[in-house]
Amino acid sequence: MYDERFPGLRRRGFLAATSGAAALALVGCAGGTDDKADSASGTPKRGGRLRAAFAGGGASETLDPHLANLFADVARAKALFDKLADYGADLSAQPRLAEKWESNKTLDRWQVTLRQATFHDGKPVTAKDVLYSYRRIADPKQAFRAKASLEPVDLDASRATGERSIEFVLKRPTAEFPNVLAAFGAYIVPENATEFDDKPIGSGPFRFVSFAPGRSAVFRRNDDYWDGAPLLDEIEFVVANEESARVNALLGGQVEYAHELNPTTARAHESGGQIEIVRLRNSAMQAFCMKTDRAPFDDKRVREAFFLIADRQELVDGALSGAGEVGNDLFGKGYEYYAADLPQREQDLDKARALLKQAGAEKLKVTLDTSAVAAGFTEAAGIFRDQAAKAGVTIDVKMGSKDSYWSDILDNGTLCCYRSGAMPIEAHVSQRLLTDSTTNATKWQHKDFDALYQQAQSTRDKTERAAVYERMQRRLYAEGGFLIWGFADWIIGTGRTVRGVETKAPANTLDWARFDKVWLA
Amino acid sequence: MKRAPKGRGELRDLPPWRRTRQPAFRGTSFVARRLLLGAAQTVAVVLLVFALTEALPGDAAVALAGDQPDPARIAAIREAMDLDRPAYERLADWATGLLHGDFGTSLASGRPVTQYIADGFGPTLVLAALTLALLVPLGFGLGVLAARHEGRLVDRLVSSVTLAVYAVPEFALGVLLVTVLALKLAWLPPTAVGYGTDLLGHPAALVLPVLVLLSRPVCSLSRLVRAGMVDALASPYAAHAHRYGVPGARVRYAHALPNALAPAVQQLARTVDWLLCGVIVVEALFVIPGLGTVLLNAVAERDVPVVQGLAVVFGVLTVVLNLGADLVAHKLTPRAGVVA
Amino acid sequence: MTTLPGRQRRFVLGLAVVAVPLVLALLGPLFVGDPGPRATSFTLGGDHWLGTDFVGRDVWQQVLLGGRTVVVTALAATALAYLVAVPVALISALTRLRWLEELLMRPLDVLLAVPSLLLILLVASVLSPGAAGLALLVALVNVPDAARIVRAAAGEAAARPAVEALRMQGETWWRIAVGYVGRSALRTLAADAGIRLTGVLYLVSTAAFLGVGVTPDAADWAVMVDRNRTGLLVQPWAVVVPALLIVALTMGTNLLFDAALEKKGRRP
Amino acid sequence: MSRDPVAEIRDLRVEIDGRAIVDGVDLRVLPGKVTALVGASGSGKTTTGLALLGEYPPGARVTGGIRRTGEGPVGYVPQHPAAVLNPARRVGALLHDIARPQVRHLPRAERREAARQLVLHALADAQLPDGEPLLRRHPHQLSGGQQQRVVLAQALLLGARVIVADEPTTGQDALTKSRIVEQLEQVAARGIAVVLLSHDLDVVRALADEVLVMRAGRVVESGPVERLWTAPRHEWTRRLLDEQRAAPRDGASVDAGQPVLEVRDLTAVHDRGTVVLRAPHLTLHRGECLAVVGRSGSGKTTLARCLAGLHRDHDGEILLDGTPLPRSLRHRDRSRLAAVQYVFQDARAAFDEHRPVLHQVARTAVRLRGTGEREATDEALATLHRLGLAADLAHRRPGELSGGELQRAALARALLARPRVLICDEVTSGLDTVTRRGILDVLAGLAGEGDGLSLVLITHDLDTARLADRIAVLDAGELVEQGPAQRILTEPQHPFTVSLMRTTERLETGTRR
Repeated sequence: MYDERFPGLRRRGFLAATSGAAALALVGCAGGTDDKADSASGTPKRGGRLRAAFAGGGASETLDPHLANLFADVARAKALFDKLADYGADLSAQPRLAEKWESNKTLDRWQVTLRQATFHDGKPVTAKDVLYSYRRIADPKQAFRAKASLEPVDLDASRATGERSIEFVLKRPTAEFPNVLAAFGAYIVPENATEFDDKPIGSGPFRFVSFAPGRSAVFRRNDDYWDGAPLLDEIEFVVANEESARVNALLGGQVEYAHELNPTTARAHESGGQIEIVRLRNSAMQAFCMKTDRAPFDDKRVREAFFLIADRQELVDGALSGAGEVGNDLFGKGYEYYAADLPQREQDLDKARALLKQAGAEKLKVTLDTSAVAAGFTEAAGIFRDQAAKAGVTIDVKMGSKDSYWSDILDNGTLCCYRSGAMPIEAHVSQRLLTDSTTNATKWQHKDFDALYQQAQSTRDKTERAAVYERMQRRLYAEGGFLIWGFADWIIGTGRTVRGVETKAPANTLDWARFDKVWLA
Repeated sequence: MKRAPKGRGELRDLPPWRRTRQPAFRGTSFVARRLLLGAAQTVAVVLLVFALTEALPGDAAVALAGDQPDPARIAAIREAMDLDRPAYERLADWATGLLHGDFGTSLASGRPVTQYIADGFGPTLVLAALTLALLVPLGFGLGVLAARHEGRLVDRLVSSVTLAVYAVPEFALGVLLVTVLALKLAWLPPTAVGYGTDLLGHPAALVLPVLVLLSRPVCSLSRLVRAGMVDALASPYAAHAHRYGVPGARVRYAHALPNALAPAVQQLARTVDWLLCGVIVVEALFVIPGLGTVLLNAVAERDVPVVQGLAVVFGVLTVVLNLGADLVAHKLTPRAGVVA
Repeated sequence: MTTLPGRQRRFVLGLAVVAVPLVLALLGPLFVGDPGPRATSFTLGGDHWLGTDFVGRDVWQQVLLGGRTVVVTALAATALAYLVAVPVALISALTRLRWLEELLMRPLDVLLAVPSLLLILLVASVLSPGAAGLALLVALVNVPDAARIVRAAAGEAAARPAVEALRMQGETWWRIAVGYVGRSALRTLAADAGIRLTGVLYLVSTAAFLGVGVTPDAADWAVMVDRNRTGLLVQPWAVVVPALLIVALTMGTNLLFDAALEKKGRRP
Repeated sequence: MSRDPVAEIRDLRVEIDGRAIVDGVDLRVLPGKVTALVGASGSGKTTTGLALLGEYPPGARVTGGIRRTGEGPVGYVPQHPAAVLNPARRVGALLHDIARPQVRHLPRAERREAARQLVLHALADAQLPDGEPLLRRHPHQLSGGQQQRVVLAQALLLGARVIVADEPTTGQDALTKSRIVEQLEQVAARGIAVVLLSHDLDVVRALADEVLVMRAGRVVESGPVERLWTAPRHEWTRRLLDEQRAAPRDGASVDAGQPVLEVRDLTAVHDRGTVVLRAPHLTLHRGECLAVVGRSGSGKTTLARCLAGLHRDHDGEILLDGTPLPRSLRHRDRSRLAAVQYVFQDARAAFDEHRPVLHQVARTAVRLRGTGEREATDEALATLHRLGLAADLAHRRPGELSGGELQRAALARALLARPRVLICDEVTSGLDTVTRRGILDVLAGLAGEGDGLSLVLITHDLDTARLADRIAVLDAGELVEQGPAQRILTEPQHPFTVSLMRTTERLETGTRR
């Protein structure tokens, strides 16, 4: 949205959170390609070259899929490589290179069977490649992003049970193990591959042609792709960090696909007919994050008062320029296991004041940390400051550095702006809400809550599991530290000839930034 | 032309360049002193930039971790990057390497800094060279034009337009030009997306960036040239050349202009600073992968070796250009003791 | 060659051009009513005659509020720059001590080699200054150049016999420096100030573009131009009005300085 | 030689803002003759001279006619030749531009060489025989004399039939003057008409054939030089020609006792260590007037500045009443600062242009003698009045006063310190005859006034030196001779002094014919 600052200055859309918390989401549901943007009118046509503009990482970019950090990295990795599984539109794991998976009774041993697929050099994808890839990611000397996601897997004990079958041994029962296979950055590379910038070999829908860090990457169709050869002859990823540049390039016909646009841009062009606007709903969770272990938020009445202070619609209209939906203080609207039955919270200043009074926190003064690190942050902070003033709470908005914001707010301060890209609700909980979570920004540390999580992970039956998730979410709804006020749309612009862009795919899901089903009319 | 020497000139028969009380400089020692100063400037720039980059909140590890600030992971990255060593040690290592022509390697990618610079240099050089190549004739042309018609419509027009454009920041002008020329009229490509370093192969894509880069320097330069030319044209020596039948154009360009040149040339060197600022904006706006982009990325990534390498390049560039400008200015105004 | 009417006309024109933004900036805040509820961002019409801005506030109110910071920051930065530059320049112009002159001027030369935007960017990220800090920073960046220019003008005056004559009269250093040398450099200073103010406004607004110094939703013309830029095609007024006001401010100031100086300069 | 004029001015009237600065001037310029326009500054000489070039001041209304019969253009040698030499270009640049049209008929290949020959020839004609290296220099690398000759060469190269020379000898010492006279004589001998604008009567008498005396824009009298000198008809001419000089002083008021100022083993250097002055011994007695004579660059100004404390880089001692004076005036206390005062050559540059003259004059008394503001102003007014400056002028700013008036104000400013020693550095150079004499009269009256004021007159002009009791002669930084004025003027001993005296005499008596 409004963070079109200079390229490096603004944090160019980091894919957030572990497994892809960035914020977007084009979810294609379940690997499907049926729900096309703008109607998949006409018969798919082969051929052509598509140019896609992303915000990128400059000269430090790499094609090493395990180092993927930014949207551009992931889009490129996705074109060249595959994961064993990937997320569908509801963030449930869908099989990809894995044909199927089965667990033992205790949910701590999983048998994964690979489908028949080949790398670009013609060699088949084998269990050895999978184990090599996962071991590379988990290398203690390295700091690959997916390392944390693979933490449940005991890779030393896991082994290949056949050419295309692997037995994963887990450190503890993990009902959502397929989520691990779909984890952000857990791509499968050929055994012993270490160098990826020169001529990377993957099993993905496109083959490598050329790569200039920070500028462009050109890939060509892989006719032998196991999921069917892409329709495009060639795809070129170009880097344009300024949003206006991406829009201009799209308008000027220099690219056919522009990733991450502003809501205002979308509004300006939605009806113009020059370009197509694709909105990926429920992509980025927008929140204020209260540290529950310190005053004033160690009192749950104060937290509830803050829940009631927020006028969510005003925040969505102001900070997201209307491009989003209101939130209900729960992560993962529309995702698997989401507790959709809880009543939508509304602003109630009287009640908020009363709660604050009870808590002895009248004339409360709080510092709200924010930064231009993500779109809408500073706007949301300003708006919430004004809303809080009406409840007698004085909020002092403090701007922090964009480049170190996430690290700064992790342990410091009491109230901050927060956002997260799409990830399964399970991942959200495990990364942020357990006593030993690495990025527990709300300092939500409750043994009983941890126990609930363990219970869910040990529950084989899906319905029972869903019930446990609901209990956890009710607790968070009542007294959690995340004031989740909205979910932002992720906005993509495409040229008028582009067909087959999936519209229901929050960022980080399979069908977001997926080009093998896209074609040019 | 009726101009008696009792006009403005005679009262000021000491020309402006004679004003300093510095002794007229002696060639070599001047250059030596300038070089020494230049070296000191470069060192100071590097130290300053290093100190500032170090003082920035967070480091490369934190920047890399982004919104996934797992403390253990940050620590691991930090160790992998050698960031756990004291700052002065890293600076010393880097400086030692520099003496051997080694700019070090990037923290973020492990690639040599020289490659970053080499990659970014081309597009920036193309932009800067083109801009300068157009800036000089345009700036001088407009300045001379306005001076020739001092006080008349042309002068007022040039002066007002340059003033107005001067007040518009690059980003605003860029947005305006792109909207009008590229999007509405579709005369020019709106960005240089996808052209990579091969900018010269797509001259149309260069028009807008260069136009935006030119806008402010042209204004300041032409205003300076105008002022200098107005003075020079009103001077007794211009009147004298005229009096002796030297054609008007020759008086203007061969006799008056050299006197207006000296301050303008020095301004031109200062323009490098502007060009750099402008280049950052323009590169972002038009998607040109030059040094400005590299710099901003490096700052955001806390990629200290790259930032330092660029500081060296910019420092040296600034110093060399200023030195050159001073030498040219000295050549033009031999009497002025150019302050070394 | 007397064009007095023309010059006067320009003076009046300059005054008129500069008056609009100046009056708005200084008196605007007095006329701002209650902010009222926020509307959707970037809308036109309705109760908002200039539409709404990027967070749904009334643009007209923001325009009324937003001049003061720009004007005050720019003026303060310019004034500050001279506050440092003028004494440094005067001392180095008048001193007979070579080392003192070097001590004063050389560090400025070094500073001159640092790209100003880079400096602002880095320092601002380190210190995250407020409006006052930004003014200070912009002033700092402007000191070397201002000092050089004032130094050159003062040097000329300081080399004149009048200074020696004043010394023969036993005048104090202050009186010579301020009363004579400073006064003689005044014209150059004023001419430079016009240009410098423009440059400072440019830096302040570019700094805003970089997100430095002002809160991103501050009511500030420069910030408005930047932050509302995304809505240019939907809601142009939020950008165009403050941008025009800034341009009017700089242009008017320059016209005014030009006209005033010309008038003065023509006197024999 | 033909008697037809090459240029003629008839009934010229030049008006600025309704005020006539030249009115009813007739002038006939004859080939090979020197026509001099004589008058005080502001009399309209320069305007008339430039009218011959077809140039008028900006905003001027011109009536009357100029007719040029001769083919050639008109050349111009201004008072300050440096002003018309382009500081940024080499000397050769304009010369080549002037020569270019003259070689246009030649084949392209030969043009350059032909032009070069023309230029060198013109330089030789202007007494710069070795012109080649000169062409590659910048104007500031030339001496004043060379600059003047280069400008003359431009006019000769142009093929000028008429050359207007504006105050060519102002501020020059006798030796230089005589060389300029010689040079202009040669120009005239080539059949070129020379129009000499000057207030230097010696030069006019030595050079001119025809003289027009101007006053307030009108020609009050004209005629052949001999006639004018022997039988001036107009009162103004008579005043102008009044030969009466300040008589050499009788030395009555000179106190022979202890010298008020004494210089011992003075060696002054300039910034890079070049010795520019050596004065082993020099004394100044109470009430005495000492003239320091020398050509420009001889070090006489440096000597004066050392005495005044304005030039610090010197060795040796300067004693005031037997006690050493600090080298820099910064270290001189009020009384010692007051004791030695200095009057600058360029009075205009020595005043602050922003403040009224009276105020600046009065400050001396306030600062150096602690007088109250009011008294100081009264005293300043009185002193200015005594020196011939009316009160209404004193209230104006320096820009509104003439050079002579400002010089009086400068003297008053120094006198308000009640100095023991007053150093006057070329205070009369650049002033026209009448004004200069006025100032000299003032100076003559000053020596010995009050508590025995002593004067040091720095001058290149023996006429001025005649005022003095004693004369010291400087040549190339060396004090070559000193002694009573009478003796130096009548029996000079050092060869340099001798040549200086001879040249002056020759100029004065007009030995041209």
